[in-house]
Amino acid sequence: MSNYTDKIREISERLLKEGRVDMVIGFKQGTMPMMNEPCFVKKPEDVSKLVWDSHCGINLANYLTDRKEKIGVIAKGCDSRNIVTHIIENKIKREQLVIIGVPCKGMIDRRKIASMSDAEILSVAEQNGKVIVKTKDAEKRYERTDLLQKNCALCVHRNPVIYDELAADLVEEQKNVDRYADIREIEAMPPDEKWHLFDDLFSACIRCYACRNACPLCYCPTCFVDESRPQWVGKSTDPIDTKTFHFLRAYHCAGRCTDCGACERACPVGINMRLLTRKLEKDCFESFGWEAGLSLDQRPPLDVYKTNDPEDFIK
Amino acid sequence: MGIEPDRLHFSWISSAESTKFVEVVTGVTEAVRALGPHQKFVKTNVKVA
Amino acid sequence: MQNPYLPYPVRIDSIITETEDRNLKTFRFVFLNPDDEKKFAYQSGQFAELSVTGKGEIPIGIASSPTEKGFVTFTVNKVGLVSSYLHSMKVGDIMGIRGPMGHPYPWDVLKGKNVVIIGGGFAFTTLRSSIIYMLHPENRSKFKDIHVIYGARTPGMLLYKNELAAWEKRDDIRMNITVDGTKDPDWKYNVGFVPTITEKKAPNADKDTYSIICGPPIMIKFTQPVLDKLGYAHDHIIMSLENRMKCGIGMCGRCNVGKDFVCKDGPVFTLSQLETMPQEY
Amino acid sequence: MKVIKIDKKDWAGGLDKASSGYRFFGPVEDKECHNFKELDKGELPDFNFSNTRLSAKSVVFPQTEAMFEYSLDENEADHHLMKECRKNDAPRAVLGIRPCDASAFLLVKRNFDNPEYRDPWWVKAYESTTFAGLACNNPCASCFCTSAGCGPFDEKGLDVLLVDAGDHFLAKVVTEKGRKMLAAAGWNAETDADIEALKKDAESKISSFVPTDKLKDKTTMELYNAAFWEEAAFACLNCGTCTYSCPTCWCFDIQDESKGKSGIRMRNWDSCMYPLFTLHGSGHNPRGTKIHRVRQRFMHKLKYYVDKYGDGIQCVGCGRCIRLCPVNIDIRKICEKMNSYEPKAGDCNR
Repeated sequence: MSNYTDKIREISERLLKEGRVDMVIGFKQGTMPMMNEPCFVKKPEDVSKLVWDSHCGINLANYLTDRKEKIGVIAKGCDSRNIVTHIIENKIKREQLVIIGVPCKGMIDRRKIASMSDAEILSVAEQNGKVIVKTKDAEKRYERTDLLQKNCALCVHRNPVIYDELAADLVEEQKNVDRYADIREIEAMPPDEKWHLFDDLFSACIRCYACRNACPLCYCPTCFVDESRPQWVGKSTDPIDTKTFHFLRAYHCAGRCTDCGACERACPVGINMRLLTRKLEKDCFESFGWEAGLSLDQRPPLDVYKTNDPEDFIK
Repeated sequence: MGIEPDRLHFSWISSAESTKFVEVVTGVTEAVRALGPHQKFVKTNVKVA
Repeated sequence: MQNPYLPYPVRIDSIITETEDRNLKTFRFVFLNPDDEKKFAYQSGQFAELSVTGKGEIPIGIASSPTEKGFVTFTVNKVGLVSSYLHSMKVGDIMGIRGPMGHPYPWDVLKGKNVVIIGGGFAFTTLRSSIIYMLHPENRSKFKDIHVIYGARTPGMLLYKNELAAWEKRDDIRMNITVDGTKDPDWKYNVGFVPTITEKKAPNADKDTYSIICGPPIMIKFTQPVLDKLGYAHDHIIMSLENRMKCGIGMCGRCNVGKDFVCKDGPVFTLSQLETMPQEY
Repeated sequence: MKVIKIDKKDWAGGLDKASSGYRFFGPVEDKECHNFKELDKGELPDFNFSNTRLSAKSVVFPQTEAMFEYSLDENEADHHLMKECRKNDAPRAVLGIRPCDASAFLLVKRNFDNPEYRDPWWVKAYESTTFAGLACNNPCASCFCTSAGCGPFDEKGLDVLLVDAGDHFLAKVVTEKGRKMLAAAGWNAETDADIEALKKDAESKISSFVPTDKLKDKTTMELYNAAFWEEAAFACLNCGTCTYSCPTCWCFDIQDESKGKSGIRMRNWDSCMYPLFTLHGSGHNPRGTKIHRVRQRFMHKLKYYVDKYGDGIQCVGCGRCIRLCPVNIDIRKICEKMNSYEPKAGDCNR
């Protein structure tokens, strides 16, 4: 991974020196194991701040919304797809961006590592496909492929779909991934069982909105949960309001979600809200053959009407 | 979402299709009545401390 | 323990539509329990939370004066959920008021001084309260000259028109009413923005002259240099801030400007105080 | 102060005995983390945790709390009048609260219980609660309690300090309230066991130190105008995780919610991270940008509170905001920046 970092710094320095961008948005080393902090670099001499490793799971498209500068942005496969969506939705202009593509082998699931250890994790490092996890009294090694974030394990677009520079050679895409096994199980449940599943799924939610705010799609100036005239959703921790928030948010992302996993990664209480977003992703794929953010030339399916749109639900 | 399939109906009815309209409305009413009152997205009163 | 969140029940006693755009109404409330009126002892410059059951609360400056007994009045601009609903309510309806809250204008300091009141638009409410208070026969002798500069966009947007006319006729208060512009050929007062009229009509500063200024941010922004030009010291310029509020008693945490809460430590601040605080209002 | 030895085999029995006089709250594991909840009869708190995911503040200050109830039905005599909701003020005890979380209540108390106003719900809940804290034998790497006027064995927010000593607890009686609870449980075996050594050992394990000594020397405007805020705020998502997980954050919102002809006025936690928090009806927002909001949070905790009460920062060093922040904004780093800040000519004004 250190060669990724070197290359990113080299490209960023060049872009800043040549004045092609006003700032580069990337990651800097975090203060906690498995955490990096999104940051900007405006001066060529500061590019040494930038790092790249398996803990860059936050979606940087989130930091582009409505910005006016010329920006160099570091983009994994999912980030690049959200950048495409941002461009289509007029949240940033293609001309403003120099996209530094990072072919990605998946991010590491910090929750999974934390849950495997009773003791506090003090550091996590990588060596030849192995992840070395250190606690106060022990050091354990794991296969990197066993520790991927759930969305990364299912990812079929690891390479950036749009880029101006590349920080490494393209990687091989994962083949024969069954993205929706768990969704099919839920689809098969009777209504009551589904309802109980969602009750349980969202019971820990504290309505902090980290999922919404980490999501590059959630840029509405006033979110529906904040509307007061009329008020759509109650503000309390009532489970109905909580579920309404999650369901509606998922619907707002239908046909736009790239399954970047930022929502789940950001959640302080570990809610698997991707169960909702992936169901809609699956529907969009099955009904319209659509995957979000692959091309600048196509409008998202819920944005267009076609005579062959499926309508078997209409009686 | 846990909502019974029969509780939600979609239909195209032209303003000229009065018979179809009656059929659909009757059908929807019967289907929903058969399911009984909806319990799931109903907020009774806020459960609070 | 007195519950500071519990509103006193009141009945709407009268409603007056003040302005031609019908967005400002003055509500007069009578306390359902006469004892509550005593508990609601206030001074000019304070505000209260108007509580509309089922909708919520809004902080509004008290427009009546402590010298007026038997009722309290508030002039409310229709902007949000609660104020819009309030505008649809009728005489006789029951609601609540909670307060009084915040600090009044510094009446101890103002005693024996010239007072220059500068107001714009619908921010004239607590200034109206102050004028009524100072003009009360028991109080008038406590103050020296009273100047008022009050402006609105048009004659129809002025608040308290009858009272303005009555004050114009008195010789113990110098009124300078102005409008930004008017097509009314009979308009007999000033035309011009508040800062311009202030420059022409406000008295020069001295250590015994204080100004109280309330109005939209743009008016304050342009009036301040005028007062500087006239030589007003910044601790002689008194302002009243507004911020979003919920509790009104310094607990809910949103209305702070620096370490001070607008609700509990304000809303009245001098300009010299404000200069040491972040401009988060 | 007395120290009582509680054999762990007497633990469940004692709690059962005391449960007639107390509602117990304690840490319980749910899904991937521990959190405080009211314990069912016979349910034991689970002390196999470093700290709970969320703080214990909700025991006294629930995320959603009913304040008043009302009727909109004009046929009823008291229609449109607010009536205080009845609350259960029976004595309660929080078991296993960490010293940091307990001392947080003392910081919050200054807000809810002051010479001018007393918040009835917070004050009653607080006063009816006995805090039986559990000393931290193994603090986390992200804990910096000793820098925040607290510590792994800190007693000041507690009525009883429990120390896990293997097959038994050592219970140090801190207040009369604490003594009563121990007595109610029938634990009375006094011991002269020394907990000082354990305390020193735990304190020596704290590896994070954050200087706060110079915060009070700077003016509000110097820090407010400091150049580092843009960079510090960049990554922030403006979610409320830091504030909701924080034991010392108390901001709330008040809302009416009606169903048919009746309803309640309630309060819910709110957060300075949200734009709506300060939005005026006119559309103007005094803290309209992310930089404003991030700065507000840190200035409140590390400057405004320091100046207002003159007794340290509004933080107990529990480290939750650091561990839970999705983008790794670290209060320790910001505090260092503020503490060491020297104003420079050319910093932006306001």
